[in-house]
Amino acid sequence: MKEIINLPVKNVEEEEYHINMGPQHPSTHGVLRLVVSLQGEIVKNLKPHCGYIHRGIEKMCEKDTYPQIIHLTDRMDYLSAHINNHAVCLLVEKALEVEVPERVKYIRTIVDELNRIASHQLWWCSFGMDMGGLTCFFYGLRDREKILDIFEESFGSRLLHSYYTPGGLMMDIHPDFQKNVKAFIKYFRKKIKDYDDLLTGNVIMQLRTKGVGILSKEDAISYGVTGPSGRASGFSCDVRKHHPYGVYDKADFKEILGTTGDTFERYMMRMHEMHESMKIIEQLIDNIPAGDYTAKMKAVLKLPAGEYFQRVEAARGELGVYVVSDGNKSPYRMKFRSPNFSNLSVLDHISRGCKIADLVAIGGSLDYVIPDIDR
Amino acid sequence: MNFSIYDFTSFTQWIDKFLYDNLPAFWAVVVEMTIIGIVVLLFYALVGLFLVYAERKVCAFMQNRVGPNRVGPYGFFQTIADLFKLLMKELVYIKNADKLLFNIAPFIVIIASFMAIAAIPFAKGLHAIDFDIGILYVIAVSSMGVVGILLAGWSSNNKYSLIGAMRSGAQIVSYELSVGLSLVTIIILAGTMQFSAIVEGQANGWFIFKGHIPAFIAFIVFLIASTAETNRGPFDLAEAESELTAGFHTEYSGIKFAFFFLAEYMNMFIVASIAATVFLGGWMPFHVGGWAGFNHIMDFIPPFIWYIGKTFFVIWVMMWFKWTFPRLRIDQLLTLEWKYLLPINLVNILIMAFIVLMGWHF
Amino acid sequence: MDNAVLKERILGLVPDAEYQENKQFLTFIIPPAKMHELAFKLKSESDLAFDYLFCLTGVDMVKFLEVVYHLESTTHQHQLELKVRTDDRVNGAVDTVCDIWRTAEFHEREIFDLLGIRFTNHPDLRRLFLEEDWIGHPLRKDYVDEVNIVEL
Amino acid sequence: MNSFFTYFTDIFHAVKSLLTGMKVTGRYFFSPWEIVTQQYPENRKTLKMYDRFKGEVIMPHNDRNEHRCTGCGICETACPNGSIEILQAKIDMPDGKKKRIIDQHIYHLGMCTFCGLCIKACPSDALAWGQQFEHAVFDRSKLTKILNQPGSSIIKDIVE
Repeated sequence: MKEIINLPVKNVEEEEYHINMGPQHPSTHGVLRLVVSLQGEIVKNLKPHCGYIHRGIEKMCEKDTYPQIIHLTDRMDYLSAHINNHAVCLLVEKALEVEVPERVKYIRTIVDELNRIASHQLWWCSFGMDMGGLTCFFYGLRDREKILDIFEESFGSRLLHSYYTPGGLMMDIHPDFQKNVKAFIKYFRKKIKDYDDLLTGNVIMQLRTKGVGILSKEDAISYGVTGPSGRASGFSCDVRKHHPYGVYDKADFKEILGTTGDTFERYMMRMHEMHESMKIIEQLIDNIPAGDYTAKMKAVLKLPAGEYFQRVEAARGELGVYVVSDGNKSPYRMKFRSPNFSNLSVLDHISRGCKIADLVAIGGSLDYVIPDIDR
Repeated sequence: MNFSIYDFTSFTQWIDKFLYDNLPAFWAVVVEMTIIGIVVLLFYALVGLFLVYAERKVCAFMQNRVGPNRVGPYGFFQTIADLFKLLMKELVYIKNADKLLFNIAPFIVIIASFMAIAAIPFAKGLHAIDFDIGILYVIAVSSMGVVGILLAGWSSNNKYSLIGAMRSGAQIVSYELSVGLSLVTIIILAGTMQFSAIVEGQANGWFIFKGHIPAFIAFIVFLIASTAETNRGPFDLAEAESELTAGFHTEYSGIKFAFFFLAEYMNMFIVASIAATVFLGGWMPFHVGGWAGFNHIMDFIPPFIWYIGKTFFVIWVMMWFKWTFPRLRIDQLLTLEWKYLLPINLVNILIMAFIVLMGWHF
Repeated sequence: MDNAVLKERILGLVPDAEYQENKQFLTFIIPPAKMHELAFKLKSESDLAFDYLFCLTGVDMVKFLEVVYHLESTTHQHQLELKVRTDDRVNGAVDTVCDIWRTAEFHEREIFDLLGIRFTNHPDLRRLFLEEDWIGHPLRKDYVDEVNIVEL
Repeated sequence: MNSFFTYFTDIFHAVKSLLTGMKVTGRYFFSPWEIVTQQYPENRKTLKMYDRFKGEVIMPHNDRNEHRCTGCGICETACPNGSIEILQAKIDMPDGKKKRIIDQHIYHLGMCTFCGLCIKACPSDALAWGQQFEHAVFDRSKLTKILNQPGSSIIKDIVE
């Protein structure tokens, strides 16, 4: 009898078990593996395991010349390929002290914003799908297709463009570019109402996202969560405002800051940002000055020895490029401070104590792109 | 025999009489059951295949797509091709799974929906059994399916499956209440639980119109609750492909997966039939009081068409739900049932009882 | 706070910090032992308030390994670059700053993984991208891998 | 009492928001002319890619089977992935000198990232983008192409 009484009483309520979300899981948007400790449906903690798509881009850059690096940055955050390229181009231009023509600056800014809208559209698709509303996926892709068509007409490809080169652009924009962009803005202003009707206003979606995964402003800054996710917490981190590049200083747009920092706020930030991007494009599209599409560049680009840093606002947050040059035609060390990498690190912190369904919603609202995390 | 497409009673009675005249009683029953079995099986397979096709087409049109269009005209034979694919697929056996329960589970799910179909009247005189407690029987039998889902989730030895099965259990147990109570509202109005009598009671007007607002509320509640009971979106928490990959049927493959798949669509068909029978007048045509000519034209359409049309309308509404709404979370799902649907339902029954008591219904 | 004042302020905090000429940022090389203390002061003192670590990276300079911190203050909008160097290529270690800036946790794991710089007091110093049994640190200049690195 | 009313207003707003969503999908269900999908293999005949579409790298030849490639190898060095290999040959010129010309311009389509650096770098405009995009083959070796056609020669007016 004694032994039975002395048996340790195992509290079933407190028992934890682990599941592997990923590497092949529908809601991790790629090959990310999250080891989630669960108690029933409640997430106790999670550990991200990265590296399933690590290609060593930073190492590859050490062998490539600066124009060649462009095609690698395309493949980091493939949804905002232009913006990644912009960072490298700006860095090289800054190091070489090259002044690019105004036309190039205008085109780059417009294309960046188009790319941002396309990226947010895809985020909206996948967020809707994470929430279980599969129809969102098709509406978002339908409208993204219009942007990709514009891209294809001008740059020849739909996803990975390699359009910017250090010093300018690969080729001039297509003669129909301005007309098509204006047509797209008119079209998308109509269609974005569908987005609001279908998902934003939906009571199920609001119930599932409001008050879920709250990230305070202090934590957002400390974790380095930037982009729409950071701004939802009230962290003013828009590089376009604080360290303007391109012609963002000539455009009139608002940096919208959230207050609550929950999943719904992160959702709303991106919806607002699509409107702001359209505003920027509308202001610039008619004012593209005539001129050359590239500055005069040397055949072989050699950055003076030293170190350079360039920050741009990618669709998911702040992208930093850090280069240590030893005066050769390829960088000595190239580091990409990718927004998704920092945004992922906060996932464990904000998803503790929520349910599996919430974890999926939070992951969707942080909008991570795995190749950008792994690089 | 005078056979007509408006009344199958004489037809079924003729078969019955023919069998009993020519065979001993025992064999007559056996042959009769076999015929019914084969007919139900065929019907089941046809409706299942058609519903899969319909779902794919409906969701495609809602999503600005064309949907399946490769096999046959407008892709009509796509599901048949899929069926052959599923039949030929390897059945994967899971290590450390409870083999017996793992294999039984899909059958339990599919048998539950088979049994429910027996009591549903497709047209006048066209039903396998006409119980006097038909509604009770259908509710009882259709809720057996959850046992299969629970077993499937548990025996798969997969954590995703287990979470899915547990969610499904909690969900079906609670939504069963709302389904039952919303039907009780109509039972009060109809005064019977026999399907044929319920349909006959709607000869002079469907219950959804006869019962004023309470009947309409009961219809809405029934639609929501039955969508939840069939594990369909926005209540598809048991599968929840973005959270649990495929939920309780993660580990199933080939024809066993097809059983779950088919059962889901048949359950949808069954609840839609019940909704059509109880609320929308079953095989009764649509009549407007005073419009004799219009009513005559409506009478001309065979009852079977009326029944199928109404059922498919309800199914279409359920598909519309699925392809519009995001998924609920498990706690919100239970909140919806216990804090909204159940109290509304109870008040609704009281009002309905009061209306019937005072004789205010049509 | 402009760079000249900031320079005096940093030198006041760490007198043996070495100022380095840099066009873009105010740059200091900090002795490894003083880094954590300085980091804590940079974050907590209200006139500095460097609360945002926007980049943390490691560089293999062959002679030494270097950890580079890029800091920004979200209140005062001033920026700072700090460098910490270690000569030891095998056991070179730097104090972690992930208790001060949480984002450093992942970045330090990445640096440990790819450059092999250890961070003392780090809560979870494991390889981040590569497998646990990977030999070597790929971003080092002396890393050789004849299988995976294709020379063109 | 207040919470009693919010209970009902909540239900009202919830139902309203759900109906707004259903209106969107319902509208698209009944407007099949808004379908956006392309019927790909069927529309092959009418499918026209944009002029600048980057399908593959080609070397345009004129009708006398002449191309503009001098075999200088700049594209080979410009390519970040090593997807271009130039094999040179030496021929004897009439004046007794030896001249390097292109023997084979090998293009590994499977390694190409379509960055366009080779086309940009080419000093004699010998390379261009092709419109072909159906690259699927059963054997990887078929993706290695020789861009200069057999028996082709360089256009006379190109000077190195």
